[in-house]
Amino acid sequence: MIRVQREDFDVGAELRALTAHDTGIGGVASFVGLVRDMTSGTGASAMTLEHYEGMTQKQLAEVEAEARARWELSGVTIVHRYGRLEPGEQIVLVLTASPHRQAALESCAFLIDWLKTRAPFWKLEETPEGSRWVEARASDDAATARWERDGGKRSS
Amino acid sequence: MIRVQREDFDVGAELRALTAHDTGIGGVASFVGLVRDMTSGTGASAMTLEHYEGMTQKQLAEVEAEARARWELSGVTIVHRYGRLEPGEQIVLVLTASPHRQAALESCAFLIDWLKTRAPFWKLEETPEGSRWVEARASDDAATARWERDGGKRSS
Amino acid sequence: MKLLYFAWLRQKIGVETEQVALPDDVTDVAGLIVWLKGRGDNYAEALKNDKVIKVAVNQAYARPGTALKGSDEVALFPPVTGG
Amino acid sequence: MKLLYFAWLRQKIGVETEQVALPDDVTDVAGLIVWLKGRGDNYAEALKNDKVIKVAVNQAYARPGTALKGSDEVALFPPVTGG
Repeated sequence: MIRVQREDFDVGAELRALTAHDTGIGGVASFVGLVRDMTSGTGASAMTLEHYEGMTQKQLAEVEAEARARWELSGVTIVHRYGRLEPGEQIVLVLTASPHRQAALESCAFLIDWLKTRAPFWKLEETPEGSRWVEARASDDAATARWERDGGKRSS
Repeated sequence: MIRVQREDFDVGAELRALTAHDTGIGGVASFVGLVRDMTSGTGASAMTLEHYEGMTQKQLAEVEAEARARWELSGVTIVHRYGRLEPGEQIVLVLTASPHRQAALESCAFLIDWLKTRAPFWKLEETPEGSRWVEARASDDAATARWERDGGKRSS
Repeated sequence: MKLLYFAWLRQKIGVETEQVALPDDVTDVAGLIVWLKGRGDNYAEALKNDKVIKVAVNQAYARPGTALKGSDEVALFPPVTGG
Repeated sequence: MKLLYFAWLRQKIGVETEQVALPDDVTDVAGLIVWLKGRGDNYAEALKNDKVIKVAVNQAYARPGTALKGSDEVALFPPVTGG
């Protein structure tokens, strides 16, 4: 289940919705991304997330299908917010459920690495010096490339 | 924060408690283990989790300290239940918060791998043929050994 | 062709979306970027460092050699920073 | 010495915890297991496959060569299956 929305989400409720009525699930891995206060205590630094709406939905559906082909998954939930967010607010949720622990953990890491480098979102930070577009990080590209090297790998 | 308890837990509430008042956190990884119905739809298979109380607390405190030494962590929550549990019920929760996504994801995987092979818990399954102690799996030992090979590694 | 711009590319060009008629000799993504650079200083400045520009054709990532046709939706944007 | 048994080891021995006085020649974990096997058929049967038995001394994992003293708390159990 994929949602792109302004509203906040409740991790506990999303987890219950994903696992209800499926007692074949042995583990659920999740990742929640939060807005960090980049100004280290000298004042709040909010941000605004812009996105390319149609492409986000299409690309997320494709990467979910890829994760399901690589790992034995019972369910996937991806929620990504857009709009203005304050430090401490939740930005993104990835939940993966599987009969097997490693499949849940690996597919969750795969999906969040992918989101960081391929999902069409851009962060505009508010700083004391004005607003600034966040720059992409080489370490994020490296994290995604890892999964490309492991192309054929499928653990369950 | 480490708890060993009979009672169920709420992942959303644990996550909020872990991240409240710390806007330096960029990501929270989690793993929830659930009781799988091993009888594949032919009837419920509950289990009872026995544990060695004093050792569990002591060992969990040590492995939390090890995770904090290896990765830059803002917070760790581990909750492990004991007693009788039905299929679909939550058994264990690992939550790791960090400024950095990879540190949260890796330390969460490390802790659950460790719990599977070192925490003194034993599962007694109820099956249609009577009760049966669950056997340890070689794949779990392999998952833990992976972290020993990576002994000096610290990502953040 | 429908063009969309995002993040600082949108700000520098000063346009969010526009409908353009491509010259016949612009047949792929690389050609589109060259042509756009000639449309004004705002385009030239925004697309100056074209190595960092990402292009999506019909909402899928494209390469410089990806072919274009008039009915395509083409988006240009900087490296993504979501998640 | 305080001894604790868990899971099927506890069931096979039929004892959850007991207080024992160690003979002087039992000085380490390996020696303790040999001594326990001689205490009755239930112990011999439970500890038969001693390669799989885990031992904790004062709530920390021990090896066959780990030294023992009378005030120790020693637990014997099968491989763990929590998580």
